[in-house]
Amino acid sequence: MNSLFRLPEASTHAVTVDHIFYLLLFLSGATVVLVFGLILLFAVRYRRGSPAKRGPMPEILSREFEIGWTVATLLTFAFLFWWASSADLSSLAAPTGALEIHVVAKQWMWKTQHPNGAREINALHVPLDKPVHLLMSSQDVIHSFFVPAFRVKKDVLPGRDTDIWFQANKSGTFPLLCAEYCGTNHSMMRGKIVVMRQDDYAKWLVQQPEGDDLAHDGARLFVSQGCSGCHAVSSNVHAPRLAGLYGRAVQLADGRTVSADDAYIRDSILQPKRDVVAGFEPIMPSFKGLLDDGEIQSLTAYIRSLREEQQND
Amino acid sequence: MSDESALLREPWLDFGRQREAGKFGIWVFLASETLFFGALILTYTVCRIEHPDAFTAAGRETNIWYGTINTAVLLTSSLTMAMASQASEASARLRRLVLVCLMLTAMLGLAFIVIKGFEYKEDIDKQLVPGAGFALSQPGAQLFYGFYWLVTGVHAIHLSIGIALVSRLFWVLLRRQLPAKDNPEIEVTALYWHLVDIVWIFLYPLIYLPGRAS
Amino acid sequence: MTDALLAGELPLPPRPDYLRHGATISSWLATTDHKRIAILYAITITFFFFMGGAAITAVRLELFQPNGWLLTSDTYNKLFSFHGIIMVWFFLVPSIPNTFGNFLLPLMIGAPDVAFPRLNLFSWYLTVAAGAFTVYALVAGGVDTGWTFYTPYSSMFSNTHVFAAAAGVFVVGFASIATGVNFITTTHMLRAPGMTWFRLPLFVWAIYATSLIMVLATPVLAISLLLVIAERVLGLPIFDPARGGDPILFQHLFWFYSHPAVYIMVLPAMGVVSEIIPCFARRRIFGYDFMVYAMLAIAGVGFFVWGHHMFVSGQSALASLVFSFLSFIIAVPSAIKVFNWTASLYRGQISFESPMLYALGFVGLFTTGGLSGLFLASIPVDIHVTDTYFVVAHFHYIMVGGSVSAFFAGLHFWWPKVTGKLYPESWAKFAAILMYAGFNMTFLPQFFAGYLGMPRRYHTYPAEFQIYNVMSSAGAAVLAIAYLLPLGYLTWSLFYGGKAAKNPWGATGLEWTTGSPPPPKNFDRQPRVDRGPYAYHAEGMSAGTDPPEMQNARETR
Amino acid sequence: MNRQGESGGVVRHLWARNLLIWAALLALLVLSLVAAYVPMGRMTTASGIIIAGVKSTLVVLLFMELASAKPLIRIAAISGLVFVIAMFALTFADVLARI
Repeated sequence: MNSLFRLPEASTHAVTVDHIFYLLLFLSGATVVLVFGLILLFAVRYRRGSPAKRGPMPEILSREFEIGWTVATLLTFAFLFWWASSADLSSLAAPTGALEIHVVAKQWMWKTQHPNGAREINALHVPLDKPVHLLMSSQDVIHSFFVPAFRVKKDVLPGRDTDIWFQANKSGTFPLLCAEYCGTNHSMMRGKIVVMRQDDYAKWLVQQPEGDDLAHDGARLFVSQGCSGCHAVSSNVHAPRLAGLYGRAVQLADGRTVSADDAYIRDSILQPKRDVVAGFEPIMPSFKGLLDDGEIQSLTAYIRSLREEQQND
Repeated sequence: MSDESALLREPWLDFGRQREAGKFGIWVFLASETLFFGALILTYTVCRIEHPDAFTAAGRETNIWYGTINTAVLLTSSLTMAMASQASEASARLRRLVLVCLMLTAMLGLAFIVIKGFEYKEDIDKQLVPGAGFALSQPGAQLFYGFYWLVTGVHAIHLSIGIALVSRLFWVLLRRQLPAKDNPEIEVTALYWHLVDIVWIFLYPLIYLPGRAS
Repeated sequence: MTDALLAGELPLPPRPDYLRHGATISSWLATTDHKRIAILYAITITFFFFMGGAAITAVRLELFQPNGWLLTSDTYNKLFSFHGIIMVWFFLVPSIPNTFGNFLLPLMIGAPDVAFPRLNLFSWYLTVAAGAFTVYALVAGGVDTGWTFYTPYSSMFSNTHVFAAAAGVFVVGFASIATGVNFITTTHMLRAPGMTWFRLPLFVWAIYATSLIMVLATPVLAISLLLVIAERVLGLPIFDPARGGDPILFQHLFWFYSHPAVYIMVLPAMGVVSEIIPCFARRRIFGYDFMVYAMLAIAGVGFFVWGHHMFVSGQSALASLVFSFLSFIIAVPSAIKVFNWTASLYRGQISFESPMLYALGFVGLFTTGGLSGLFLASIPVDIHVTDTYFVVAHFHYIMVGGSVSAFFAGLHFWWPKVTGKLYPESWAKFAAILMYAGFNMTFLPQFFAGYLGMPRRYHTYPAEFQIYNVMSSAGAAVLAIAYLLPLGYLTWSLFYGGKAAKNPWGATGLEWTTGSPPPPKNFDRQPRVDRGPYAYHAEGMSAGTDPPEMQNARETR
Repeated sequence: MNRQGESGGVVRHLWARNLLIWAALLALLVLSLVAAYVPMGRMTTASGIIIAGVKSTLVVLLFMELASAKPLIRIAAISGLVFVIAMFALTFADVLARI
């Protein structure tokens, strides 16, 4: 499916990366030609006993010459750094309104879950021309989510969330690979990304068996794990309310302000004493060891859904 | 001159040069040790940044008296070690002082290890060994004790090497196999000893002082 | 020491050279002569080189087919891990510093030995003991973490012999530190009268810069492995995510050593090449002082670029930017060196003996490898190609194309000095050309496979990459022959080779002023130095045409 | 030359100098112990580290005689510190900026 020398550019990001790649390729090629050419030229012209002129060295080959090529390489590299880094920075944050999909990696499979709860294993269907934001965590060792056709890759860590986003611009099926060595069947930890037209994706999504909606899962956990005992509106315990929390800036007791994103919610569940909200006592127990990564994702999704209810009110 | 020729080693022609090289060599090695313990302390620092509360709570569980007394013991051993080194440089007539100071240094080092042993015993009784049945519940507290056992263990190994070096030196000098005056081994051993002391000086506030003020 | 004292003043009657000065086993195993220790190292690393080579031969055979026709996944994983661990710590790191460095450093600065001869021997014993640990790990069933020992896989999940392998690497680290301390002190304290810092041959500078890295980076490797061992064996939590640990921290510690370690491997290679090119071009090295500053810059800045191994690891965007910038910066001194070697050929009297062929091969492969490094320094491109065969190709160009080529260059250049024997030159030329060709056949296809998305450490792989793997494996067969050839003809030369003169290449440098092989204390008289290195011709002139004896005017007085 | 008296003077001088340093070290130890019990927020932690820095500076300069050592030795001693600082700084560029 790949041609021998070209990899499909199937995302908006891939186009940017390839531009930098080709410029680097051109510069490297030119340098190779220059260096190898000079070596060959000198090797032939100044071979031992050749009649080429020797004598005193020309004035130009002096310290200025050396400083000259030092500065030239430095400037070239500074330019390359600037270009590559600005491309990196501009694609750092996922655009708002991106489709959020959860990815859980474990030895040796990929589990993905769509916002409506549809689950897939070693596969991911995504709509064309729509940004997709992946929230990823691992249940065991470090894995790496790698889609060559999109030029994206990110390690998937245990105990911490990482994320990437992409916007596919070609429909088709592309390989998904694990790029961080993760044990025996590392090379079998492969899957496919299927890019579909947006209406096809919508159709595909409703055809999926009714998966548990993440947020509904989370709502159940919210009660069964006892979160609601303190955080529910009706509770008597003095605990922060969670409706409308997601995405807001939160004032903390020590004066800092943080944004209530996925990482913050995760931390607050696992290490509640770390970021105490201003005006509250640090009384919440840690849920470390009581909740696995999937459950934390469900709870996070539930808390996120409370934001939407708030907006509807 | 006879002292110097007894101390001269291959490939040196000049004793002063040899001594300088020994001193320079051990300082280069100490720079290496700085990175060794620096990396350990970096590990501690990163974990503490990620779990500040767990670390203060865990630090409170250490026995500050053992820690403080041991710090004083090591500081005193540095005094006797420095005395031995400086006396060997000062005069050939101070051989006896050198010997006494070396012996005191080794004994203070041993005292440190013994006190540390009592402390370990207490820590085990208080279930401060990471793993099942660990005494503290905060996530991250186990990291503190993971670091605690590792770094005090590594330090104790360094100190034991120091004690062995000092004892050997004491024995060699006592039996007059080598002269004490200007003996480069004394200087080199002393520099190593002081480094082990400095490592402990930094470990003291990291291990024993967190969480006392609340 | 009375010998040494006398040697400064009186001419001594001819004595046996260092190889014939004592023939018992203990005269070798208890020797403190840096030249004999160099030979001990040479034998040790040759053993490890072919051991690591055997492991990768099986891997390359396996990769002929995409579906795992020969080995199980576990065996495959253990073989590439073993290859990496052995080649990095038991071949590449000690290769040039501990053999040529040991042999030549005292000779080049006009000293009778290194500063701490017994420490030098101790360091060899540590290397052997460490090698025994690591080989035990293989014999007992292998280790499958890769040479990088990433947590939490290595500390909690792998059920192979991680402890033995990590302990081996831990111990060899101390050998490295001991060697580094020794070389630094030697360079500072034992230079012959008149041998000022800017009269040092570039090889000495390279070994000095390498030693700085060994001393300052290796302890951090020791700590990172100690932490893995503590977590794995003692159950002390450090990186365990379930107990709040941070697996990324391991990567910071590991790469704080392992990136500078790349320069431990390549700086000595640069030193070797900087000796050989002037000799066969009959030219002073172009821009000597820039070469020195470039090496020191590489050694220093090399400590600050480790995070470019971690662009996809989840480290902060700020850290990635800083590390990317510094990685571009460190490419500058490397580029300067390539330009200077090239310029050193200008107006030379170039002859193409086998050491020169290897050295020119080094320049070509190092240039290619270095340029591919630019791709890895720019974040968006690195994100795509990291952990793929592109990276595999890149670091093999630097380490195998660079360091191993230079190792062979040095081996052929100093072989007459070390053994006193001449090897068959036409075989050597053939091997040099074969090695260059075989190397490119093996690793050039891997750039393509990597860019197209073939991840490294894959036992089975998507079928579309097969063509590249077949090309690569075929090249590896050529490369294997090219590595075995010198083993054959160099061994042959030990028994049947002609006797080498003091200075067969007409090279400058103090090592060529003493016998081949040198006497036990290196010089019969204390050398005195009155000029800079590479005086193949007068200052400001181009290539000398004098016969070698005239050019090598740095005779001992 | 009055050897007995001279060496006695030397000994007295050595003890006086080193006991003074030792006393300062112990005083600093007590100070850091006391400071640890005073609630000053982040300054409490900082005080412990700063006092440890002062103590080790005393040991390095006076017990290890770096104050009177040759420049080469001083460079060797400082080089370790420089690279430790670099290691901390660049790791913090990740850890502190991650959140």
